[in-house]
Amino acid sequence: MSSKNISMRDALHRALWEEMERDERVFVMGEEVGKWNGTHKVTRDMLDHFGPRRVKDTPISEMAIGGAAVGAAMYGLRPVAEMMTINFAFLAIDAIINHAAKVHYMFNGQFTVPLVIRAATGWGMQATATHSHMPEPIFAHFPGLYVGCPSNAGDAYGMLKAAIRDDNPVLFTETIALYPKPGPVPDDPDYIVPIGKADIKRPGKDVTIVSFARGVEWSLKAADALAKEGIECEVVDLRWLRPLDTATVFESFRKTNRCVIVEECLPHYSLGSEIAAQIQENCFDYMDAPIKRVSAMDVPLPFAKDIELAALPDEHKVIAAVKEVLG
Amino acid sequence: MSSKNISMRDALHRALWEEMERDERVFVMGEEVGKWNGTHKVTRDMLDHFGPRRVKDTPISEMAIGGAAVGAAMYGLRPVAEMMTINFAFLAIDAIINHAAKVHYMFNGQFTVPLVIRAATGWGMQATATHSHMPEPIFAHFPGLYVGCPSNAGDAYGMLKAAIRDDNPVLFTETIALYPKPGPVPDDPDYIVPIGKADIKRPGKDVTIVSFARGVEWSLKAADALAKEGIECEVVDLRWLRPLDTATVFESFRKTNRCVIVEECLPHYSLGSEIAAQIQENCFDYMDAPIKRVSAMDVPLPFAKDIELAALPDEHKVIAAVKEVLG
Amino acid sequence: MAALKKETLLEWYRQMVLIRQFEDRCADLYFNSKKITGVYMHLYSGHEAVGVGALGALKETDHVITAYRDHGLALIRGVSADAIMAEMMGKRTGTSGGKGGSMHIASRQHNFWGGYAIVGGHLPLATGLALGARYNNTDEVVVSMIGDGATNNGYFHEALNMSQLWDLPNVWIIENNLVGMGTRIEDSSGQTELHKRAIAFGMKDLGRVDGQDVFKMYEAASEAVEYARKSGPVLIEALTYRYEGHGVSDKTFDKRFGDELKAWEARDPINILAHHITTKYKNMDAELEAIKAETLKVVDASVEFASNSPDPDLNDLVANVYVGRDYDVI
Amino acid sequence: MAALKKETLLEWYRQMVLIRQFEDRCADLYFNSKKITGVYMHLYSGHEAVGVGALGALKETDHVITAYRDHGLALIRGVSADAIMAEMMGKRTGTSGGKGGSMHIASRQHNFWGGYAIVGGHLPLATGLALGARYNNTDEVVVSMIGDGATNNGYFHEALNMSQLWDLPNVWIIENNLVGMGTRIEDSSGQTELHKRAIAFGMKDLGRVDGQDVFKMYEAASEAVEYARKSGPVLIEALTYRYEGHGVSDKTFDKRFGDELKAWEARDPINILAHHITTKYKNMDAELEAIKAETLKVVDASVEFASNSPDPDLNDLVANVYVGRDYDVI
Ligand SMILES: Cc1ncc(C[n+]2csc(CCOP(=O)(O)OP(=O)(O)O)c2C)c(N)n1
Ligand SMILES: Cc1ncc(C[n+]2csc(CCOP(=O)(O)OP(=O)(O)O)c2C)c(N)n1
Ligand SMILES: [Mg+2]
Ligand SMILES: [Mg+2]
Repeated sequence: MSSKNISMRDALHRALWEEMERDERVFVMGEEVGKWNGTHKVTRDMLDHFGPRRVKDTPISEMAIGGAAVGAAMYGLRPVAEMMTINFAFLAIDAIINHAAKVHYMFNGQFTVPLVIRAATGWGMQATATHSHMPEPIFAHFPGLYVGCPSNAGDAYGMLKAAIRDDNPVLFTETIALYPKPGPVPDDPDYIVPIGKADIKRPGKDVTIVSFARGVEWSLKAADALAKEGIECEVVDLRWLRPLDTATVFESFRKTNRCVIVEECLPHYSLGSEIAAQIQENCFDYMDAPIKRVSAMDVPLPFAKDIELAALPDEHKVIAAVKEVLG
Repeated sequence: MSSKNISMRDALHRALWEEMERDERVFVMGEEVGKWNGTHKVTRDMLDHFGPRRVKDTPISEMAIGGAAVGAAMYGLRPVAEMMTINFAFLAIDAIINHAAKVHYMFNGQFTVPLVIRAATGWGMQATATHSHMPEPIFAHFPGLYVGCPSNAGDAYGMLKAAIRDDNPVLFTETIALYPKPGPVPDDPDYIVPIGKADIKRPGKDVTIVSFARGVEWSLKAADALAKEGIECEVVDLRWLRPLDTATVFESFRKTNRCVIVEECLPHYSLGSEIAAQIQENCFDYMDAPIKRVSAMDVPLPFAKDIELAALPDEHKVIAAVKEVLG
Repeated sequence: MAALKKETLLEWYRQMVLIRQFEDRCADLYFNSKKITGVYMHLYSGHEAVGVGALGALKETDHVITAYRDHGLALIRGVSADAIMAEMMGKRTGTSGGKGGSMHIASRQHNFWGGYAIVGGHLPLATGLALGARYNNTDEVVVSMIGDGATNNGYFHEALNMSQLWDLPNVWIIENNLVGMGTRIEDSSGQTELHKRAIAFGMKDLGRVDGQDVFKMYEAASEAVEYARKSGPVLIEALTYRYEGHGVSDKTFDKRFGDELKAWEARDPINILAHHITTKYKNMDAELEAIKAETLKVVDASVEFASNSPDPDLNDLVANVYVGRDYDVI
Repeated sequence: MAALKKETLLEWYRQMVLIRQFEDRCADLYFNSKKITGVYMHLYSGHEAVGVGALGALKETDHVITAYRDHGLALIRGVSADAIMAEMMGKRTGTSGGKGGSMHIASRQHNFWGGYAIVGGHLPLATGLALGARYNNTDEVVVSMIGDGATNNGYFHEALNMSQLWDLPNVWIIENNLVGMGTRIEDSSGQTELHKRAIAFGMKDLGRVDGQDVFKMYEAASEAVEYARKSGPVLIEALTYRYEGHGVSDKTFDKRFGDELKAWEARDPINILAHHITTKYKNMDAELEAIKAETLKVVDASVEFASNSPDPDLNDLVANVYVGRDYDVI
């Protein structure tokens, strides 16, 4: 398939734009999505092009953004609501987990909630403690919701389309540090990355590295470096934290027998916990070494640059962990 | 130490009452804590006895209950704020994780937040999807907060006292189904169950069962039944989900080499995930079998009684899991 | 207000009596025969005129959404008593297949968008429904009931403000029964004239209405609905009273508010309407009695229906977690 | 209003000039020398009279809390420019040891309870502080600044209502600079006269005040503080203007609001005060120039101090996660 090299920001912009062209029920709402062109410019020019009916600037009212998006979705529209950053989604978490995720079940299928909640995520920009969360695992804790977190432009394009076209509510998070990074994006406006399908970003036989979002970048860098030492890492990009594609993870692990999980999230009750637990439960006889987790340090994030970066995972920490599991 | 057999409800009531008598800075606020005597009657008679200065009924304003409690704690009071049920704490999660848990760090120790947030938790009463959460693990995901969840009257007494006397914010959850259950409570008003200390509720050599709150009851029942078949389970009651007493868990596991984790929570990104991940990481050479998790089913909770109970863990599911790990 | 037909008055009477009987029966089934179980059930008794008057101003294509005190509104919307009672008992034939219970009665087909148990949580949903109605260029309006206690929640502020900004067809009706659980409005709202909160949003304020009098309610709601259909959102405060405890767990209500309850019962909404009918038309007593007998049969039949309905099974437990995905439960 | 002493006016002038210079320097350090880094920095330029007039009405024992646009208020409270600048640069000598950054300046010792970056999040904290002040039977009041955009958040509604219910000594001051990020008040608030939101809480409304004129601000704040000290909460809306973009990421501000900015600069708060001083007293030009020179030295020195301060280290990274617990980092 032919493709173009564009940034993840542009890939998201294009996906959203095309879906709005394709389906009149799709519309955008959120803080600064219109006149300001979006805090991260994913919705740029959309107000001009689609007009205020379909591009709705909102007040600073996360509870109402979340809840109104649920109501509009129940009515039959297909809202793409932007939370500006995932940090502000805590104010909408009740609307997300109690209503977006439960309305279909609680009323026995009478209503559906075809809703995408987009939010920028991640840290490493001195954004400080309240503005540096990557709490996707706590949203993925709850059934009824899907959680997607792309690691690159092409996936972002296909995953956002999948999310918008799906009839379930999806929390879709976009790592801020990845927005400017270019990557090939297929020229096909119907290119879809299926919900719940992981992707092997690099094949290898010695160690499985399971990651998502920015962790994939660190993992691939580590894999490159390790390859020079003759260590072949298989890098699995989960892409979705819910549903989890454990089949792909298990298959890889049964081949490599060793695993490192890399996440930008806090360590406890997190992605690494879940994956490690599932692997030991399902692939016990294949385990040649304990599974290691590379996570953010278990602290609120400080402002000062160097110590913030010290708390963040990176390829060096991944390399060290891989060497540890290789013994 | 002499003790009396009282319900967990009464133990909490007594602990809170005594702490209010002991320290004038301690006060209670929340929905229906005063005139109504508390939704779960833990604060009964307190308004009459301590008066409206120290027992404050609030509007249905969880964001403000959470935030005002943080402010009062920063000022130097020691609020015990009641969230009625943990389900409503989602509306206060921003105040809890962004302010209660981070203010001490973010301002470099200038402020402390000696705050206890009490909330009834758990399910199995046909309370339905939005009112049947046990999301303690997602709160325990964040550093800066302690999370305590007693399994019986005596622990509830000593843990609530520990929480109130500590200078850190504590989320303290009380399983509704346990409120009426009696147990021995020491006659010592300074009886403290230290924060972060697990407890072996039953010693055993064959399998370690790690649990907390109501899970301990199921675990002990299962252990009793299994003992009749000659299987000796060691039941570890974590008591605190943060900080996690992994030392006690590891020590037990290194003895039994097998483990089942029992939680009333949803399964993904949860307590079982974290404990299983930590054990395989730290006790790999002691693992004789995969660690199993017994959790609630991964569904929103329905109203109808039988299917709700089918989704809940119980001693039979624990017994089955123990037999599985014994091979 | 255009003159009301006799049939309309009788239909209102039928609805109000049906609600009262239905709620009384629910209490009986909960406290006595224990055919209804669980910890939450909130009755609409006392509020009948608010719901009947307000929803009487709607077209079928309009929408209704509310909190957990929802049985009465569902009945007014025409949802069958059978299906509601079956839901109360957690049966598969219930409005929500037994998965929602008392607090989550809904019927998509009747544009009754459900009861919601998180206080204030349904208010932005109402904003969203109204957005949908406007987006699709319909003339539909969305009526949302709001408890007095719920007006102190952040959801109320954000949802109403947003509806005003976007000129949405929302009719916001505060059912002010003076109390939320055990907390009186003086103890929960700095502003006890709740309709005045409209000014915080620059919203049209239709003031305080006597919620015991179905005519007053109907009149106010008609004005509100017309305004919302053409222009934008509007707020009404209906004064009413909760005849029973907050929910089934509230055992001390009588003691706490006994005298006040008596005073309100003296202005019972059903009696007010009955009095109006019997004053206006001659020899109506028998007809009213006949209506009562008929609605009682409806209630009896609903218990029969619900009792004989099947329970949901394990397939139901895992159904509808997601749309279009067979659900693996671990 | 009691007659103001000349020293008071000069002190106000000093504060306002210091803020303006400090903020200009921050911009320079961010955009040019890149000594200040990160993604968030919000300047107080244009708002000086609001802060100086309002905080001028306070005693040292009173309390102040605000959002992320906090440098100016910290300076007014007497926090040293050195410590603030060091915080801007993330240094260990900063007010928050370099862990808070621009948005989280605080000084317990000055009863300056900090800047907070979650919009509206500090408002219930202010309610709680005022509760503490009342609980301990002090005469302290708590001044909280609120952005116009923040008034649309649930926090605003819940926090102000609670303060009214409990008659707390809260002075709520809306700094209405007409915009939150890029959203104009007409696009964010159904009610654009924001002070009128007081009626939703039955709260004393002190109306709209000219926030460019430090005398008007001081007068209104004095009345508010006196009222809060004796009776309960009060709301003021101060009209003002943001001279710079929302924060450092806002590059298009000039284009969007260029003409309006010019109109507001014509009513610059520092000029208004300077004009008053030079009109009232003779030959003040040299004195005002001297003040400017002095404050510039303070700013210069703060940059010097901050630049030469040590960075926090890994021990700082793990310190103060919990009180009194050595923290294990996994
Ligand atoms: C967010 C939230 N907080 C608390 C509760 C518990 N609760 C259920 S109903 C209720 C009182 C509501 O009162 P009101 O809004 O006046 O409605 P009414 O019951 O009088 O109809 C409370 C506090 C809840 N369900 N949701
Ligand atoms: C809860 C939340 N939502 C969104 C943001 C992003 N944000 C930061 S400042 C701001 C605008 C606030 O405007 P206003 O309250 O008027 O204050 P001003 O910046 O004008 O001083 C927004 C939307 C945030 N920090 N917190
Ligand atoms: Mg009420
Ligand atoms: Mg503003």
